[in-house]
Amino acid sequence: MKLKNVSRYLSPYVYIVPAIAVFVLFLFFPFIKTIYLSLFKTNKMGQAKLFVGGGNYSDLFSSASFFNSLFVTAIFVLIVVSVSMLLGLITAILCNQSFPGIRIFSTAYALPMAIASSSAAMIFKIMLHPTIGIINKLLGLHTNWISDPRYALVCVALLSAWLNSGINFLYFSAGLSNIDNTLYERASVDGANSAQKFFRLTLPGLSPIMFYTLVVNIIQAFQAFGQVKVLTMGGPGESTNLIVYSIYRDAFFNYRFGSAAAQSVILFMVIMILTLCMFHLEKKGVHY
Amino acid sequence: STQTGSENITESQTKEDITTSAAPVASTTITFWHSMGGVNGEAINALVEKFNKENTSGITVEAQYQGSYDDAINKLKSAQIGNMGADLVQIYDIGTRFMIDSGWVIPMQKLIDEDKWDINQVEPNIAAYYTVGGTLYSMPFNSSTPILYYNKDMFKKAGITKVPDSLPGIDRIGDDLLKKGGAGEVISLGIYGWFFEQFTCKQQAHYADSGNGREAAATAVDFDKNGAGVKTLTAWKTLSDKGYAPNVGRGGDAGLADFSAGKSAITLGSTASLKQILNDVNGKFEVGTAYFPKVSDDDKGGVSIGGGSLWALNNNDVNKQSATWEFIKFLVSPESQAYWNSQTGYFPITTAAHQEPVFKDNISKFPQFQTAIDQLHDSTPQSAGALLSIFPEARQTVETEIENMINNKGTPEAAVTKMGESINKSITDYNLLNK
Amino acid sequence: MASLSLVNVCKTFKNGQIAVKDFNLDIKDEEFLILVGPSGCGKSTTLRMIAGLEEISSGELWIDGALMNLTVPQKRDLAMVFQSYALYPHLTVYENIAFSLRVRNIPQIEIEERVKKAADILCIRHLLDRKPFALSGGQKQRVAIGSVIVRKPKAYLMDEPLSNLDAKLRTQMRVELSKIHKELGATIIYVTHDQVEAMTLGTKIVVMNAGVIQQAAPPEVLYNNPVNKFVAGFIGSPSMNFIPVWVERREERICIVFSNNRLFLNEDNAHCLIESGYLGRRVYLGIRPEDFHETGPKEQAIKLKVEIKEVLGSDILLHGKIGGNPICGRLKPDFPSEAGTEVSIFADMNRILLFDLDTEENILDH
Amino acid sequence: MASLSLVNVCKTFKNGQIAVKDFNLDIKDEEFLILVGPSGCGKSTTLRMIAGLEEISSGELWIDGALMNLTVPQKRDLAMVFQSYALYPHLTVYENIAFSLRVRNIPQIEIEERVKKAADILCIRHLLDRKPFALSGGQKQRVAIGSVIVRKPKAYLMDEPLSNLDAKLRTQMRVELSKIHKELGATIIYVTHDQVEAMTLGTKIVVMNAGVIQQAAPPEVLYNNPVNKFVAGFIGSPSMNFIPVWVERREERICIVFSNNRLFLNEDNAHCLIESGYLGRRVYLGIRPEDFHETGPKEQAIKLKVEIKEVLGSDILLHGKIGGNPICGRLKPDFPSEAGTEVSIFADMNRILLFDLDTEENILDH
Amino acid sequence: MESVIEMAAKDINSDELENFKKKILKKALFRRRASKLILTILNLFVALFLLLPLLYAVSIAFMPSNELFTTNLNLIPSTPTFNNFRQAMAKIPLKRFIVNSFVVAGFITMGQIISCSLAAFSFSFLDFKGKNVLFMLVMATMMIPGEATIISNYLTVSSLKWLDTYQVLIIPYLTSAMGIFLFRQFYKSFPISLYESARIDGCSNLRFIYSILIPLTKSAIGAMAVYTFINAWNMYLWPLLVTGSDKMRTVQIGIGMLDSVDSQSISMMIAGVVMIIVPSISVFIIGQKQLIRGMFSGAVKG
Ligand SMILES: Nc1ncnc2c1ncn2[C@@H]1O[C@H](COP(=O)(O)OP(=O)(O)OP(=O)(O)O)[C@@H](O)[C@H]1O
Ligand SMILES: Nc1ncnc2c1ncn2[C@@H]1O[C@H](COP(=O)(O)OP(=O)(O)OP(=O)(O)O)[C@@H](O)[C@H]1O
Ligand SMILES: [Mg+2]
Ligand SMILES: [Mg+2]
Repeated sequence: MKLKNVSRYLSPYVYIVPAIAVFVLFLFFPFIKTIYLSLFKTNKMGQAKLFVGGGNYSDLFSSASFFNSLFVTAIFVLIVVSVSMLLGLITAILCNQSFPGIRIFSTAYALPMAIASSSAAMIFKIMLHPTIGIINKLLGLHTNWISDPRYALVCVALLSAWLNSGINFLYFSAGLSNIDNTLYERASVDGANSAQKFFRLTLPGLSPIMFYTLVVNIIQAFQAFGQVKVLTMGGPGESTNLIVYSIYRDAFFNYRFGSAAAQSVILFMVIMILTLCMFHLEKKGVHY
Repeated sequence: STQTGSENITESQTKEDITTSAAPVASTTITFWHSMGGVNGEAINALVEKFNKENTSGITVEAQYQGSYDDAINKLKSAQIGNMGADLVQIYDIGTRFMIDSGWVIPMQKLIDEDKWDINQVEPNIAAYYTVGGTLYSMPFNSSTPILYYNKDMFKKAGITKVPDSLPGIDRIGDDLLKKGGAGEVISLGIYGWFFEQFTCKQQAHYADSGNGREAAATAVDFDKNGAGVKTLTAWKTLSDKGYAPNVGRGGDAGLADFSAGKSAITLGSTASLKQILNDVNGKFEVGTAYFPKVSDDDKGGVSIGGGSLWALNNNDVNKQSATWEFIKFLVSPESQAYWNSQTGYFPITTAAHQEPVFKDNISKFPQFQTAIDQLHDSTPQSAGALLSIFPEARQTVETEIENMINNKGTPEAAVTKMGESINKSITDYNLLNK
Repeated sequence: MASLSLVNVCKTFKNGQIAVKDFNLDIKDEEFLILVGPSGCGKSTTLRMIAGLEEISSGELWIDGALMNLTVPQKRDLAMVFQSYALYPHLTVYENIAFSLRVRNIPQIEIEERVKKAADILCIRHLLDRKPFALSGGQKQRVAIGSVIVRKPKAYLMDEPLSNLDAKLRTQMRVELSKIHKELGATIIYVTHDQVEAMTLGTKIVVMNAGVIQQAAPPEVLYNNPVNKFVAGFIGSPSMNFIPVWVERREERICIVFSNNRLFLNEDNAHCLIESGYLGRRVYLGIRPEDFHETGPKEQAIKLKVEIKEVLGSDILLHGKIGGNPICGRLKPDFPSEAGTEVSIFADMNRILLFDLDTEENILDH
Repeated sequence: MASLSLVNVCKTFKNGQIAVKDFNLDIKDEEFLILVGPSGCGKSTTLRMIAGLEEISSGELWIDGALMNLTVPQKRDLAMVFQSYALYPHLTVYENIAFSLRVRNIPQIEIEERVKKAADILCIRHLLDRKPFALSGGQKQRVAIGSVIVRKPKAYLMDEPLSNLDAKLRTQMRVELSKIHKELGATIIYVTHDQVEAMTLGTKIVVMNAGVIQQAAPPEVLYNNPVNKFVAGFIGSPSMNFIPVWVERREERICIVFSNNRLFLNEDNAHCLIESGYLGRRVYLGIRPEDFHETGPKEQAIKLKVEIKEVLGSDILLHGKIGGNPICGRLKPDFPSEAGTEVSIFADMNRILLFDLDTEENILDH
Repeated sequence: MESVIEMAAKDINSDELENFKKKILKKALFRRRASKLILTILNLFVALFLLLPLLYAVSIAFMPSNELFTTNLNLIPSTPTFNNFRQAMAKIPLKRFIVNSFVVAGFITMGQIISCSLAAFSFSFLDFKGKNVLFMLVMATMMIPGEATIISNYLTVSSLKWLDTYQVLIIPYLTSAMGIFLFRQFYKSFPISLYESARIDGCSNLRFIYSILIPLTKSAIGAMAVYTFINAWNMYLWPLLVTGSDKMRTVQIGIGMLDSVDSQSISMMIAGVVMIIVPSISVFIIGQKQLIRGMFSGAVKG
């Protein structure tokens, strides 16, 4: 009897053990190390050398460059998330009804995800090139897309949005397929037109997955890296110096692991707070 | 990296001994990390294969691609902590100071001296870069200098016979090129830290203090104090303000596309890019080469080299050490270097290679390459260029500030000041933490 | 409200299943039409075709004189209670009921009023803030009804709307539906398995079997004068007893004969049988359980060995067999009978029915 | 099979809703227990607690002498038909029915045999290859029953398993369930709204209201001797008529008086009333509709103005009001009556019930 | 429908009626077809727009490089060539890389689906102490920037002597918070009565997961599998760091190997990119079958 109770008590944990084990070993443990490092100045090997306590943090908070990174990142995330979710949603809805060729189209919509961000950036780099780039040629412009601080961030953001739109399409499609068809039936008998069905049924029905997509998109946008590295390297000036790129630069380039670690921790905190806010909102807003 | 060499012994016993003074080394495998992709990687693999086949000492070299230069040095850092070492690594020019300070390496000089190898085989202007305090730390391998490429057709159309040798010179012919030559832009000048360094060299100024970082670890940059930086940027900005040198983006190859596409009349680029440029142009127009431009007409300096060199890592294994040395010797042999040059467009680092038929064939096929050789020979070891522990960061800073200057139309002085401040702070930090 | 007309309507599903065949029916304005039939006979499918949720395979659907075959559901202006409730899981009860009004942009105040009124009728006022998952089955069903009665559509379609309610509530709802029908002059098409609902609510009942209409008639006609054995057996609970009998002439009178029993027919029936030439042939005798009486003329007594006695409270049901045919009689609770004993019961000869042995059609015409 | 015992079981939902309160019940082995009560009274919740799907907020659940409060459902070895069917949408009917056998690793052959047998009982043999979406409501419900009757669990829990079936099929299923109960000696707990099912199937009926047991007794007891007005009104359809009346002594006899009517009680009842001191007080009179007769002693006649006449076929229902209380009488179809006319009907005085005005408890004890 | 056809059927004779009917049906049918056509055209536009970069990349891959470097409009190669592909194939052992990538991505995908569905099941169907805290911890792992952990992970695996093996590429990625989160969100709208029914049927949790939950959340699993696979396929930094030899290298590093400093052949690199996209597209096309509509229709009431 007692044994049975113990197993009953433990069984929920058994299901999460495989996941947690990997997390602990490869994420929590190293991240705690990172937090530790963020309290130090490091040598070129990335080893803690000089304890500075909050020194790295206060350095960051007095650095215009860091605030620029945060600001740029915020704008980047905003554009990426809104555009990619919109693209994903539009394409998912376009492919929600059956019509000839649907499989081809849905493949097309998901395709951007099949490309690694650095490969995609390579393609975009050529497309956006002011002289040989197809975009300028098609539009008859001579815009210097990625060397102009006005456009560079938008370009990187649109590239990322394009990349993410594929997986968002998949998520939304999967979400749509989860909505019970009889609800649509009832709604149409109730007199709801397509738009009303969309706003009153589809969107709420998608809300769990919408929430998921939002959270994941935000988190991933915050961590976008490959495209920046290939396309702009943080430039022009620091106009695309996203925080993750800045972390990368400090850690792997500038021999400042301490600062990079501190930025990682701050980034973590920022995302964490954002996510907590979203979960809080979910409890209120997301249905089911 | 644990492959045994036993098969290779039996196979190589029949082969002729090509390494002249080989101390017999019983079946050793060494690992060689490099950052050569594409055609370069192909050439390296061919050389390695040849060495593995032909050496009689039972040495097997395992060449491993480790990503870009940046990737490779980072991996080296983690590997040195984590003990998955290589025996020989290829590191870029700006990693030199870092490697010297790291304490992981066996100075090349030591191997050379032990073997009584004649160091004079190496081009002195190239060796100079890697020589600090009289010690050659690494063996130059893939070296290049920047040169000026120009569109001969456009020059002809514009009626220009003298290729400009300075930035003001370019400025002077700008209008002709645009109006008569039919150029879309005068010069596609990529925003590249290396070019900035070269412009400093050209002015015979130091980039950093402590003898350009060669007498001791630099404590600050010098270009902000000796005026070289401001001069460079002023000339650059003049071109840019006139619209002759529009912003084509960051990096050494940023300007090449416009040139290959026949839009810009002039571009600056590495000598190693020659083949690819010719390939991309593919006869659309004639490509000419000239010396890297001076900043003002009366500058007397030369250019310094860039590229990568080979570093022997200290793994406390005598066998591996001598095997590594054998392999290096093979790589820098005239034969190998001539082959290397013909395949990649990097300099042959030994003068003897110039005698190899392969080299001669190549230079007759690509006469433009002679410019590079001449330019190198016209330089002096004094132009060897700076060593700086935080060079990668410094370059980024320089590029960022140049970009800002061009885009935000700030003054050259302000840009140089900002560069100085920012780089100096990093140097100070670095020196403090890595005593 | 509206009149509907179905002409030769057929429905074949993708898997080849023919659910409705040659359905012809005129539903007049203000009619309360009841669809009944065995499980799987095509009632829901018919409703869904009218609503526009299933495509009509062939045939025509007219609503108020307009051909509606290809009109999308939201343009048909009908309201439907689904057999499966189909509540929106993310909306509260209030919003579920209000949904169809909201999509019509009806002013907030009016919505509130109508929803509250519907909720009162359905006794779910206290549940308005709940989400469907926190409702019991019957409560869900009432919400589904609520979302329909707030509207004033051309016609109401209701698919077993009261199946999960208790008897008392059901009676109450029945009265409310009846009121709505009368007050609004609503056209209602209503699927039910409940005989009482069918008999009391309907102005016309349609009996279906395997996708085919068997009879469409007012309740009393259906009950008293079913067109065939199927309808006769289907309507009425417990259902009618059937016994194959010989039609013979004995003692100068026409009688039906079966396993030791011999029942004399009344004049009208006898006449009718002779006229249509059934004398000497076999037919099915049909007697409803409630048409057995405890008393009667001795010579008409039918002996029944009681196998099971079911006590319903108001009545008792006696089950037994006659000549291998299961027989059920509904008698007064004080009728002395016990399982295992034999009782004499008497058929009301004025209420018997006779059916052709082959076509199973009703021979007599009351 | 098994015996169950619920001791002081309570259930409070997260939103504060108290669904079941102080539920005490012993369910003996082989019992066929029926749970009835108004919609939302806690029947399903009780079943779900027994099954282990809802946590028991307080109290104890014993199955075969073992405390089961915290046992996971799959270890309780019960079978349940859900009110909402809960079929697996991706499995065919066959696989749906076979599922519970498959998870027990029963040999293929035996599974096949049992599934086929169940399918035959339920008349869904031809549907075995279909997926649930291609079934009608009643067919789904039968599949849900099928997936339960293939098993031989400790007890069957059934939540309105026949609600979507037609009367005929329902009768048939009732018989089958009855058979299963007898043949397997199964313990069955059964929720239904159908009075006939409740009265014919159950060995014991539990009437619940608002989460509280009102009475647990065999069907006849419940019908004839309900403990209170609620039970009396709940059991029986149409439900019992209630009229507040005065208990008075007239002409040396005890009678009940209400709006111009005066009915004499029989000896037993009169005695009982006097004993318990109700003379001169007000009580509720309860008469079932079927306890009105067409004939009787003149002085006992009750005048009813017929407002609605419902023709059921076997009977008619007359609705009217007496002193503002709605009254329904069930009478023979040939009883001359028309909506709008006044009729005289007679209450069976041996079958009336009287309830305390405040506690609503039954005063008489038959 | 619309006012034109609001005429009573009885007002006209049968021929007219027939014609009239035909007309209406034709019109409605036409409207239906037209709306499908519009939908298709709309899709065509959106798809073209979204695919432009990819199509252009394919086009570049077939261009000799001198065609790329031109100021003229060069949407499609005028002298298409396989040369870029040939060169790319010659420079790197692409086949071996593809096999490696398949092995790694395949195992990671399977592992993630299993571990994530198990964990998500526990988080959404079971109740236990510390559930919310644990879930937030899991979520937190998503927010840790990869750059912040990679060095220390490198040290971990090298101390385990895993370098240059398959497991080092696979094991750290055997689970993902995103996957757990995704499944949890999907399970939220899963009809709970199916779980209950299965439990009463005597179904163990594991059995429930694999015979009910997984088949019914195919679309989510499909999306997740495709995503995981492609992500694993596209990993760069980690494989670069922990593998050394070509034996273990994956395709993305292969692409890197096409890039030569100082003499970059863009068209060849794009050819390489195109080549390694092909397998990932195939995976998607296979996985796509799982994204079918309408799983729950009619399974449960209300
Ligand atoms: N998950 C829940 N949360 C809160 N309240 C609930 C929940 N489920 C049921 N209830 C409420 O508990 C009460 C009892 O519900 P239950 O489902 O047991 O009723 P029932 O007797 O089965 O009714 P019905 O005959 O309508 O099915 C109802 O009032 C219902 O609204
Ligand atoms: N989508 C479908 N595909 C194939 N056959 C179907 C489909 N839906 C229903 N059917 C079949 O069509 C027939 C009619 O179904 P329908 O739902 O109309 O029955 P019903 O009369 O409503 O029955 P019930 O009283 O059981 O609800 C049934 O035999 C059913 O199995
Ligand atoms: Mg139905
Ligand atoms: Mg219930």
